[in-house]
Amino acid sequence: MDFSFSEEQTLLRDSVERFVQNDYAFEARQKIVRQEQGFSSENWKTFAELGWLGVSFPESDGGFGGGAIETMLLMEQFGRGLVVEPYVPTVVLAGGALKIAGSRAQKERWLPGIMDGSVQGALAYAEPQGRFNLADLTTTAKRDGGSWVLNGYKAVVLNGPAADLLVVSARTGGGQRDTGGVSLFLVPASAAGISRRDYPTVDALRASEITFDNVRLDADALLGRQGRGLAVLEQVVDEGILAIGSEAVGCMEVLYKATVEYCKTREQFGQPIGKFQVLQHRMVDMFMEHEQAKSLMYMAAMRMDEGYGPEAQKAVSAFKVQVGKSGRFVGQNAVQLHGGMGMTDELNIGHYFKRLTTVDTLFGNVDFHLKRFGAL
Amino acid sequence: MDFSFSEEQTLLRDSVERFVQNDYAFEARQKIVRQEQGFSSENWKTFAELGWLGVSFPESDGGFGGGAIETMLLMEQFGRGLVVEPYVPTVVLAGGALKIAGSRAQKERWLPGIMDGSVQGALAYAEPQGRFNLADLTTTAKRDGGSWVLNGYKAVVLNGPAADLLVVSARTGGGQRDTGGVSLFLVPASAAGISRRDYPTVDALRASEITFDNVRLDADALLGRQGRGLAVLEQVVDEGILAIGSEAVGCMEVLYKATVEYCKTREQFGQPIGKFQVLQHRMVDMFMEHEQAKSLMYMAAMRMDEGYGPEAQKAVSAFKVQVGKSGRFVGQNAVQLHGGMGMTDELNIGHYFKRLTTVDTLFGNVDFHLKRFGAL
Amino acid sequence: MRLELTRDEQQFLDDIRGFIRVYWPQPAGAVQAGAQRWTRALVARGWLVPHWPERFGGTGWDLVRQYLWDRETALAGAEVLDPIGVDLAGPLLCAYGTSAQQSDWLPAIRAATARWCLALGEVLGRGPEDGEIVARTVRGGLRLGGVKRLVLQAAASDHMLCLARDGTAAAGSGYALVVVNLHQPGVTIEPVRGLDGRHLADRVTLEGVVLAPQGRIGPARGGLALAATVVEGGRFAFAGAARLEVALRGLRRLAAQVVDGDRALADDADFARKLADLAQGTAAVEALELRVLGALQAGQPVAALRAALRLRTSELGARLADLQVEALGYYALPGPDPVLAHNEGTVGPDYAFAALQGMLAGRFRALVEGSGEEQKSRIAKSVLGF
Amino acid sequence: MRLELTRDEQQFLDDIRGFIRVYWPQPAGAVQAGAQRWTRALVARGWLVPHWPERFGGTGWDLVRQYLWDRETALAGAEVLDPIGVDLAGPLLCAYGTSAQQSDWLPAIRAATARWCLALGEVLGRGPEDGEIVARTVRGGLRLGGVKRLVLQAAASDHMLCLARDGTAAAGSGYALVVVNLHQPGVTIEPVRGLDGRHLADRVTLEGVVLAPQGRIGPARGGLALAATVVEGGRFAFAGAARLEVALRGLRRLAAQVVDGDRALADDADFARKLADLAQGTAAVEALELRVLGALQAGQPVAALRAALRLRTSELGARLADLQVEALGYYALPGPDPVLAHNEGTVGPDYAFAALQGMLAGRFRALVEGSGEEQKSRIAKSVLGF
Repeated sequence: MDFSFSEEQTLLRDSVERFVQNDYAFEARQKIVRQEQGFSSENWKTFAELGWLGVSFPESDGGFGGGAIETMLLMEQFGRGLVVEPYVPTVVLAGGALKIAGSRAQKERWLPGIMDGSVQGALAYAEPQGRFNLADLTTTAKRDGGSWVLNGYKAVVLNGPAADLLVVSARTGGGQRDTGGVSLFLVPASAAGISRRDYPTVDALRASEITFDNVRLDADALLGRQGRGLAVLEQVVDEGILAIGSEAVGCMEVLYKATVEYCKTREQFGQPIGKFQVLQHRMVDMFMEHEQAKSLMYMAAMRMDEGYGPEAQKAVSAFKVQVGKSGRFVGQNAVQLHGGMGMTDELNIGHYFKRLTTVDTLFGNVDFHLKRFGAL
Repeated sequence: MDFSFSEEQTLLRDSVERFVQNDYAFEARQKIVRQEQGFSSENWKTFAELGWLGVSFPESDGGFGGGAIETMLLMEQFGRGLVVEPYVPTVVLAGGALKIAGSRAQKERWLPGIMDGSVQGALAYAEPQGRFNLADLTTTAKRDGGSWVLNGYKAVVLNGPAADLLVVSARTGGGQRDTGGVSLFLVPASAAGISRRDYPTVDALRASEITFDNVRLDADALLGRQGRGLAVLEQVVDEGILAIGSEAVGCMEVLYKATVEYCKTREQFGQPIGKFQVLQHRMVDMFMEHEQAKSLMYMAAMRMDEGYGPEAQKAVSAFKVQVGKSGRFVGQNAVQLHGGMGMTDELNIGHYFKRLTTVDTLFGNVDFHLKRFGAL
Repeated sequence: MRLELTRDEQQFLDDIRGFIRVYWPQPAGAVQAGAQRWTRALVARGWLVPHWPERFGGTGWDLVRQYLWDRETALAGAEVLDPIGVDLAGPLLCAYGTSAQQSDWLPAIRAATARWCLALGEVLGRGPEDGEIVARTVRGGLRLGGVKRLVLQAAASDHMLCLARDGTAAAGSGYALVVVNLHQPGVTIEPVRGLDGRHLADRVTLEGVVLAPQGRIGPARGGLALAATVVEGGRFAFAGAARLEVALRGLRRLAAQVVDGDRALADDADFARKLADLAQGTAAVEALELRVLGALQAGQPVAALRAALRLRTSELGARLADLQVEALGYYALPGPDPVLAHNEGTVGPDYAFAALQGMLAGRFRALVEGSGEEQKSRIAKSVLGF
Repeated sequence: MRLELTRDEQQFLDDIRGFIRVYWPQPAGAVQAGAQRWTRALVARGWLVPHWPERFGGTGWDLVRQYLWDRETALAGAEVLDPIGVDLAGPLLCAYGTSAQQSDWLPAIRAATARWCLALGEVLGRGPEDGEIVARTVRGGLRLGGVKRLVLQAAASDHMLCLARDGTAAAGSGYALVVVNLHQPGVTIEPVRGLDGRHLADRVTLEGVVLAPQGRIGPARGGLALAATVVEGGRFAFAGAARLEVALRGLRRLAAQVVDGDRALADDADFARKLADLAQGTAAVEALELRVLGALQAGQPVAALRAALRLRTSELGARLADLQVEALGYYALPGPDPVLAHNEGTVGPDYAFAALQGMLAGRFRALVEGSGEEQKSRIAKSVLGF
């Protein structure tokens, strides 16, 4: 048992922290999200140059050999800056799926581009009728001679507008909600038969509704084994949860500290509003929520690095439950203690609150993960 | 719409309030509960003399023609004094069952005794396997010639030790949890084949586990129509809920006021502990919980008096949910704000807390009634 | 004690239901358009200001009728154009205005020809971000300066009711309650965008604005107490439970539409419990409202019950709005689109984006209505005697 | 960062598990009897006070080993006879005692031949009902008088560690930390019954009790700060999560036994959710404990994490105990029976009455450990800088 970070890990965290502090002020971020693309290509180039896009890939694949802990450290800092660049869709989700299940050829085709920043990715997994059940799929892939034909609809695909590579879950067998019969496919976004409806999300990211209409794919588009895609998808999503959960922990830290600062300095009728004991205790609660989420974040990352299995799944669900609860508590109270201004577009506070709201939903909310945790 | 009490109602409430204030100090009450019988026969005689035992029976049955509102007013005051005399089992439950479903002959046999104080009653309805489901019965009554033969086991029968008359639910048909096939019986406690295990409850009342072993009953022991007893039982239990809920509202009033008083007067390090803003706000929460419970109490009583049906059932369940939640909150916080002494046998506070805990359980807890409320 | 209506009360209820059905038809279009038609109908019928004293145009309805009116209009979702004028400024002027003020302003409110907005954050425990108006005596008259950062509906209003602090008084004291004509020189009104990217409120800036001679209501330094009266002690509208019921109905409809695997979300045990819990809370609010009605009938004080009601109502409202968002799942994510020029409308089921907007609007309203802490401190003082 | 144990750590874990299996066998009898046997075994093995400095008899285990020891013994439910002496008084004496005090008292704790109790309510934000000991100088020596109303285990103890206020000092100041020999004249110990009707704690009354010359620990007026150190800064026992896990296991067993219609209560959706919620909370407590361990390893401050841990642990413990009672349904009602002479034992399933007792005991422990408010005020000051 040892809970210290390696020197490399500390260096990584420090470098991301520096970037966020120096190059990602709230005003700069707001300028970025008001552009059509919704993220900065320049920043993305910087991420590639600093090696962040390759940090979680094995050295054998050309990466730096990091794991869940590295992703966690990076995402926590991203959360503090409300970084909108699509690290999670591209590196953690699309890249993660390749890392887990890709053949040598598939990896060689896509990973270098992901790591050098030239390829954007997305995971198209959710469907309107499925809520949070990864296995509930009406999208189908059928063999037709040497190729696959994909038909269906995917909802709220984050980074859909920019993605070059879509990792798509589809049924190759089984009933609509069976755990077997799910397969994953690597789909170039430029393939014929794909149509997109792009839009911004409430937290200023970009997403798409995507329709697949007889999209014809080569045989090597199949990622991993046919009909066994659900296990891969689950693992990728759990890595995604660790990533966005860590981001949320960063958000909470900013919010509780900003609230403390605000309450210490702003006066009402001649005394700082932080003098009120009930408000102090509320902020202590916010502090405690952040600490609990952070502690479960470490647990989840360590379990994921120990090897993927029920222990890791359980730790991830426990973490996600906490992120949902704590995020809601910290977000709502930060907004409330900042008064009406917390609800305006001008102040950063409300934007952190919105991000915490969407993180609660992504990959399954509190109810969903509490049930999963209880059943594991 | 009119929310004022009649003159008779005001007089009733005032007379009960006076009794509790003058003749039911906490020490006197504690003396009573330490006796074997667990309640005072003298007090019971007073109740009869003051007409309280007949207040909720129709004038045609020799009562005073009151209804749910009268029971509510009386029980709320009883709650303030933690009165242990078995008003609910005898008058509200056993008496209530007779009032609703009794034949003229049955009423003539039992009601005068209940009203003049010479007869004690109890409702034997709960069974260990049934939790809060009134229809879940393994106790059976079988016809044998002109009589009934009763077999089974009833749990936690309040006032069991003193009861002369037991109103017992039993299956005369149907499966273990069917809504049809439930019948009620009037069983003299002295009948052959009844054995009791008596005990005090945590809140200092008396109860019994009762076994019926081939208890032979006359044909006229059947109360109401054969196989249709569940509707009667539900109504009786809803009247019981209104009664013990009102009692709980009285308990909460005492607790929140005593806590405010305590916090105003007791000093810690030279200042009254009530100076602390968080404690003040906690007490405001206690006050609000009491007010909500009280408001729903009025609603439930008015609905019950309008006529028994789904509206009344819904109002009673809404009230019971509130009593459970508010009672827990007020009780726990009263104990906590009184410090360790709230947990001792010496101070009255903890005894109110215990009563609120058992009221939450009796006739179905928060979960049970929230489901019933949602389904109605 | 009885809930049943008398025959006369029942007749009244039938009448107002008929009126509402005609002038606020259920499947109403845009609320703003509906509000105009509705307000005109109320003016014509003489029902815009039923709760005002009769000599100023009130209807003289008794409390039960006022209760029924409030509840039925809230259940229908009917909204007048200028609730601030009708419910707050009007009654305030009736009670504390000079007869000159009354004849200057009341007719226009009653006729729905002038609109009012409100900036009394000082009495609501709102933070300093709310801003402050300061009054200075210049050449015999009062000049107002300062900013109010979040004023609802200011851009659509003619008058603003706010507190002005005497520039020579100590911080937190010396407030006068004043009426500012928003159409005069020195008044700047700029929109403030909310978290949903849409118009949330306005920033009102005053620079050297002349206060009209009859612009002050009540005593020179008694503004804070008077404003508190407006906010706390104004007429009680029996609308909270009805609004919650309407929102709950909407949430139920939503949960019945959202698919969760092989069933509707409404059939999920967790979600069903949350719905039942909110419905029970709403029942408690309705019961509290009837207690207030009873207390008013009996001439008893209602401040504590009102405060309790307000706290519970806004708590439940916030939870309801949160649940709307929760119910949507992934379709809570699509946002408004000021960026992608080629898009039309929002994405996902048509009920989706409205939910987040509702959630944010609800939270904002709760903030504008004052913090729970402030209200609890007030109850601790006035009811518990701390 | 890794959770895996090294080979040595794994070996240690196997060793202590073996030891525990032998001396605290799972299906243990009465806890009190078990505690005696267990304590004797620990004395013999030299493991009663592993966390003391080695020169006073500690084992010199590193933090991971201390963690494993705490956790495993807590999981087994093993209890020493005198936890106050071992965990609080002992370490206090090691750090702040004079060498005379150390040689007077430490050996007896180590050998489990003397027992200690504690009455430091003053630092725990306990109400005034806790009582107070006042010291007066009489003929050159100090005489103690006063009452401590709720002292756990006083009747079974030899020494009481408490605060004595200088009678000439102002209220709330002038405290000395003192050790009172409970076997001397002037000491009266009476039992206090709890809500379950059983022995809860003791009332300790001192009248003209002579304080031994070496009876004071630390400076004459520095008792309050020193006591706070004992309570707040004493050794951290990694036992909270394990205790919650044990209680949760018990609750799960209970819920599986309780019949609810055609299934077990554990299969009811509402109850299952509550169980999962508690398990998730317990996971958070375990994660927080590991953070504390990590911070201690790195030499970082842990006060804030400890405070958070304590709050969460006692919150969850209280909820767990409440759920035990809730699970029982009607069988939560049968009480203890000091009244009905002809009865034997309690009524209902044998797990029933224990649950209410557990609930009450848990609440009492939480009260004795200090109010959540006090701890939050402390965090607000020390961590948030208010």
